[in-house]
Amino acid sequence: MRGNINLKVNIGGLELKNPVIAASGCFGFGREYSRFFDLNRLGGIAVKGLTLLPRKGNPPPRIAETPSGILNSVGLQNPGVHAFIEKEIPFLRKFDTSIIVNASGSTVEEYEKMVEILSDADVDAIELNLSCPNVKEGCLSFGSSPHRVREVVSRVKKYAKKPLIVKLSPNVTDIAEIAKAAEEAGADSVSLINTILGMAINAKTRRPILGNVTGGLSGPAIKPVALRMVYEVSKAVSIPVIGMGGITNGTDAVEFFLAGATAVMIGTAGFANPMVWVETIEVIEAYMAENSVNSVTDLIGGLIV
Amino acid sequence: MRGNINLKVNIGGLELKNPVIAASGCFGFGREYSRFFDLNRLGGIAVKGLTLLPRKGNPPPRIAETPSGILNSVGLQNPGVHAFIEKEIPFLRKFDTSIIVNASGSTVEEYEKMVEILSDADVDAIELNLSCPNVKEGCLSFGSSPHRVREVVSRVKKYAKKPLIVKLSPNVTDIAEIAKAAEEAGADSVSLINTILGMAINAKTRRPILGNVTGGLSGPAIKPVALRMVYEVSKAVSIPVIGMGGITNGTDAVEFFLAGATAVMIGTAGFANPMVWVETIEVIEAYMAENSVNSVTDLIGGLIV
Amino acid sequence: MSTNYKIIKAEFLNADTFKLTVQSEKISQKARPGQMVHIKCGDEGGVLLRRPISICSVDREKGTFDIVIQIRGKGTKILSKYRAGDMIDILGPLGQGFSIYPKHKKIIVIGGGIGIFPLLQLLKDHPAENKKAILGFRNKSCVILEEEFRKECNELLISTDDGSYGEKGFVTDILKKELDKEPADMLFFCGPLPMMKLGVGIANEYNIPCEVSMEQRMGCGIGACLTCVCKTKNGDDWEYTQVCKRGPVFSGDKVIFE
Amino acid sequence: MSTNYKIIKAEFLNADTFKLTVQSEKISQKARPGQMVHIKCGDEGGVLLRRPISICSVDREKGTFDIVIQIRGKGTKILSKYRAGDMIDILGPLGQGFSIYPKHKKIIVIGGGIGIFPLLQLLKDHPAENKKAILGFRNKSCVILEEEFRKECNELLISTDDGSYGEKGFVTDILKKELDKEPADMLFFCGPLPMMKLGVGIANEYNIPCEVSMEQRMGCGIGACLTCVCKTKNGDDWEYTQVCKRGPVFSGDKVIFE
Ligand SMILES: Cc1cc2nc3c(=O)[nH]c(=O)nc-3n(C[C@H](O)[C@H](O)[C@H](O)COP(=O)(O)OP(=O)(O)OC[C@H]3O[C@@H](n4cnc5c(N)ncnc54)[C@H](O)[C@@H]3O)c2cc1C
Ligand SMILES: Cc1cc2nc3c(=O)[nH]c(=O)nc-3n(C[C@H](O)[C@H](O)[C@H](O)COP(=O)(O)OP(=O)(O)OC[C@H]3O[C@@H](n4cnc5c(N)ncnc54)[C@H](O)[C@@H]3O)c2cc1C
Ligand SMILES: Cc1cc2nc3c(=O)[nH]c(=O)nc-3n(C[C@H](O)[C@H](O)[C@H](O)COP(=O)(O)O)c2cc1C
Ligand SMILES: Cc1cc2nc3c(=O)[nH]c(=O)nc-3n(C[C@H](O)[C@H](O)[C@H](O)COP(=O)(O)O)c2cc1C
Ligand code: FES
Ligand code: FES
Repeated sequence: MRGNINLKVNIGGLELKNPVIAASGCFGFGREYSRFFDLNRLGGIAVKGLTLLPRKGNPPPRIAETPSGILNSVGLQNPGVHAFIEKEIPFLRKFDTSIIVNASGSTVEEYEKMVEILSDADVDAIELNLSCPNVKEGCLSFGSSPHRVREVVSRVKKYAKKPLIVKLSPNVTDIAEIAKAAEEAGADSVSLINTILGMAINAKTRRPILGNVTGGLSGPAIKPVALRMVYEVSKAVSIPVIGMGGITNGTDAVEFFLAGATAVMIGTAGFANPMVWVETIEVIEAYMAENSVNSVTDLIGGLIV
Repeated sequence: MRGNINLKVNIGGLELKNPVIAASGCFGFGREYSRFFDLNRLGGIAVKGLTLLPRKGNPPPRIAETPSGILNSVGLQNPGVHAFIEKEIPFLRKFDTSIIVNASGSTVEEYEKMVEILSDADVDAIELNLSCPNVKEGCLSFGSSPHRVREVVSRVKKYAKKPLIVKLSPNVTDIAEIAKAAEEAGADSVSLINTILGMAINAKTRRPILGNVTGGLSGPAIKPVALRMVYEVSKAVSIPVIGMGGITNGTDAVEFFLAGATAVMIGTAGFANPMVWVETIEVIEAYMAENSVNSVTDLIGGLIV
Repeated sequence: MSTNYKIIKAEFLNADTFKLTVQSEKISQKARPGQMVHIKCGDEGGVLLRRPISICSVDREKGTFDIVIQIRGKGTKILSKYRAGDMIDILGPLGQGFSIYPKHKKIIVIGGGIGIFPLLQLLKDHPAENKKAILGFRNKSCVILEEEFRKECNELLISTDDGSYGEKGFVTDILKKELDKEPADMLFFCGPLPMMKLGVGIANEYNIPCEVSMEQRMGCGIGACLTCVCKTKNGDDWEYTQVCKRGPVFSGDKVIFE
Repeated sequence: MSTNYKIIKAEFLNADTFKLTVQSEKISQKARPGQMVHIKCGDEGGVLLRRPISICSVDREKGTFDIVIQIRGKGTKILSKYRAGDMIDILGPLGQGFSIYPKHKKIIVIGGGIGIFPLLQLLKDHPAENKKAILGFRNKSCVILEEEFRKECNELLISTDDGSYGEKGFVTDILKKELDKEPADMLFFCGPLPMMKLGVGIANEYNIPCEVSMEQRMGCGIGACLTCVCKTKNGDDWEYTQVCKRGPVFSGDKVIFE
């Protein structure tokens, strides 16, 4: 880190040493990427989305390439929250980086239970996934109406002893309204956007490319939509916003800060460039040095309109 | 056209000689592209979005390039419906292609008035734009709730003496529900998708690139979202669906037919390739010949899931 | 309708500016000074939108034309990799060029940065007896096409922002000094907006007709999408007008600079 | 961590298949037969995802390795334009390779189409005394690497779908005939799913251990995103397993073919 440049941010009680986080589902539990770079570099890691019980996930193919984007339909394959606590936390705790646990449920009770369990685990924050488009039961349906968001967030809040991040779906008419509902119900911050529901077809075989027919769109293609939503949400709420969607470099990250994000997550871009998280931090620093910005917090919401 | 290949489609009473239509807003009133190819080749032309009175539109810049897409914020600049009828219809009528008038209003009364006027004009169909993201008053807000869609469609329907196409916005939680409301209220068909609301920022100047701050995303980037929505809507309604969003060639068009579209519109792709409409028709024909499909209607909804 | 033409020559004029000579009977014959072309950058892997570029000069005998391009971003970067022999996808000539009135005896063209390019062919085609060019550049290393311009005018004045070559200062200051010495029949401006705004002010002050070449982000490039507008006068009112079709060259008193 | 390596040689083997020889001390030393690399196709204008490609052979002395690629779509098209001297961005070696048991005296490798490539280095590295290869191709013009394979095995049997070269028919039919003549200690399959499914059936029938190399669309290529799964047995249950990390080579009795 350069001498007088301050990259620290506080996301509703979650202190990060820098504002670059690996997005959930794209970074596993960190083991694989630890071969490529020192995980200590990261502001935080949002682990693969967990559920109470293990999930097998959706049938393959689970990924399709689209113009400047990808569709995925993993469907929350995961070993369950208990296996995570037992096998993955000890590994992740070796690094000086925040552990953010992405949690999904198919009933409000499951969400409550997950938050209760995770509140006693050695993690730094809980990211409530109300927005996964790839599982039939619940999840997305929880995130698509303000009153359901209010319900689930206020109920899990009672069990939350860690900062509670609510992850929002872009597949809604008015994301700012949903964010406000989350805030009112006690969310400490919101993260957005999850993937946009999409589909790919092979004209030759006349079949969908994904085994699950539809999937979630991520990558540079969705960046303009993500930026707009971060802008709308950050104007509507006073809790911090974590921005994501198509970020591939530090300049993209700065755009999200200017739009109102306090931190960013990066997912898809890591598939092409496993060093993207580290390089993004470096470019943010260079941008700040060049523009005489001392603290990254000075960029937040700095868009001149 | 090849010997035994039938490209004719019927979209809720609107007969097209082939299923390729120029999308509204990307083709002006046809004059400019008539320098590049014979407009007789087209199935139809959806003209630039009209309003009752002339509109100046939004301040420039009105376009930004994004990964595999563009944002536009034209804001319905147009000469008004009367000038269109007087000056543009006579030109367009010289060609053997269907004229589809894209109509917007900021009140229900304006929509009624537009449909009344256009029903007596020499045009083939009216496309009710309930989905323009670039004007502050009305339009998008009409298209984002089922009951408002039901209201405006049922009220204009009384004045409609031409096939009524309702153009849907993708910026909603459940587009199928909106399409059903349009169908119930009397729409003869639906067209989708209009642009997805987005934003672009220049990190150097810290300003939005568009004069209007936000704009509508179109082009290949949105194709997966458009395909998914066409698929959802065509399963939910029994009126024909016109599909669009990121189509750049005949293979893309075939994908939309398979997902359930009876015809397609192409907009953005014409900016890079002014011959895209003609080439798309040719590739559709070639695909049909190769796959022994006699009528393009045999492809509609033909996805094998 | 093929829009693919062969590049005859590709050369860099300085570190970030290059010239492409393109074979096209059609464009070289039809192009009027000030008109533009709309260029596809790369094929599938390229950028989505075409890029508007002014026609810098034409060789009507050889059936070729030149464009000069400065690398600014992705699209121009891709174009900078084209080599002689490559094909390039170009729509054009497009838009309205500069007005050439045979009765004009003395004209001055005023250009800044990448705005100088369309002025070269204007000088070539204009029949005036006395043609002056005032060109402004960032600094000495940015100065290009000096010889080409010198050949086509009676007097060439160059200024740089930092005084590292020619005079130090703004082209508009030089223009004023020149007009104080001797009037002109018409002025032609192409360059950054603030320069053109000042220029139109000077033209008004000295009561000389002028034209400006506008820049704007473009979609179709042919007038169909209404994305490339600038504000223009319309009687007592104003309107947004397509730069690609009704411009890029406008009469100086038509444009509303804000 | 640099992942850019120099291409030493690039040559087409037939109309749509080409071989790249890449300089990489690391990959050539570490790679085991059956492992893959994950390749970025083009830079900014390229495709978003990397493409998984098997390592075809390595030269541990020279510190180079070969990959052979068939043009299928956008990504492989871009790769086909790389030339000697170009740099290429490669992650690898990745995944689990074939199992080499020194006690095995007789092995047969069975490959179809692009599935033949990883089998070459397997033959090179396997210490068995009797190594047989059965390779299937669409037709005569698709037959490649024949000499390379012949050199590395005791017997090479080639079949084509249309009989235009070698035997007509499926590699699995030939395999059965061979096994009827003489048993084998282990079988290695790589090719289209139906072929591998049949192959595993035959292996079970003759009670011979076998391995298969699976294909799946991939994201990260290193095990983190869970997009590249295939169905595998897990005790009495089943699970989805990452092809990139726990494969591409699996024991034949581990995979559930549907
Ligand atoms: C009428 C006209 C004539 C021009 N003539 C020349 C010329 O002769 N030589 C030359 O070097 N440049 C010229 N320009 C500017 C040139 O079009 C831009 O520098 C170029 O589009 C930048 O593209 P890029 O991909 O390198 O930059 P990016 O920043 O990557 O481009 C992103 C988008 O913004 C648009 N854009 C960026 N800058 C400009 C700009 N200044 N004007 C219009 N659109 C812009 C691009 O077209 C593209 O759509 C002209 C512009 C116009 C409007
Ligand atoms: C473990 C493994 C080893 C392979 N080894 C080789 C090899 O040695 N030589 C060779 O020519 N090919 C090999 N392939 C297949 C090769 O990866 C695909 O042909 C290639 O990805 C197609 O990319 P494209 O851009 O040309 O096609 P496109 O159809 O444009 O690709 C679109 C997307 O689909 C994916 N995709 C398409 N076909 C396949 C496929 N068959 N398997 C996996 N993903 C696919 C691409 O990776 C990409 O993400 C291997 C695949 C796997 C999984
Ligand atoms: C393969 C894949 C798996 C994902 N899994 C999850 C998940 O388990 N939980 C979650 O909240 N988001 C998940 N996401 C969404 C990402 O965290 C992120 O919101 C989205 O991809 C947009 O960011 P990006 O464009 O940088 O990838 C997943 C995305 C991808 C591509
Ligand atoms: C510059 C521009 C202007 C547009 N104007 C209109 C319009 O006036 N009315 C309308 O219904 N849609 C309008 N659209 C939306 C298109 O008709 C179409 O729905 C959208 O662009 C998606 O298709 P595409 O990706 O093929 O462009 C406009 C799109 C663009 C790019
Ligand atoms: S760029 Fe389309 S109207 Fe000018
Ligand atoms: S490709 Fe990401 S886990 Fe295999």
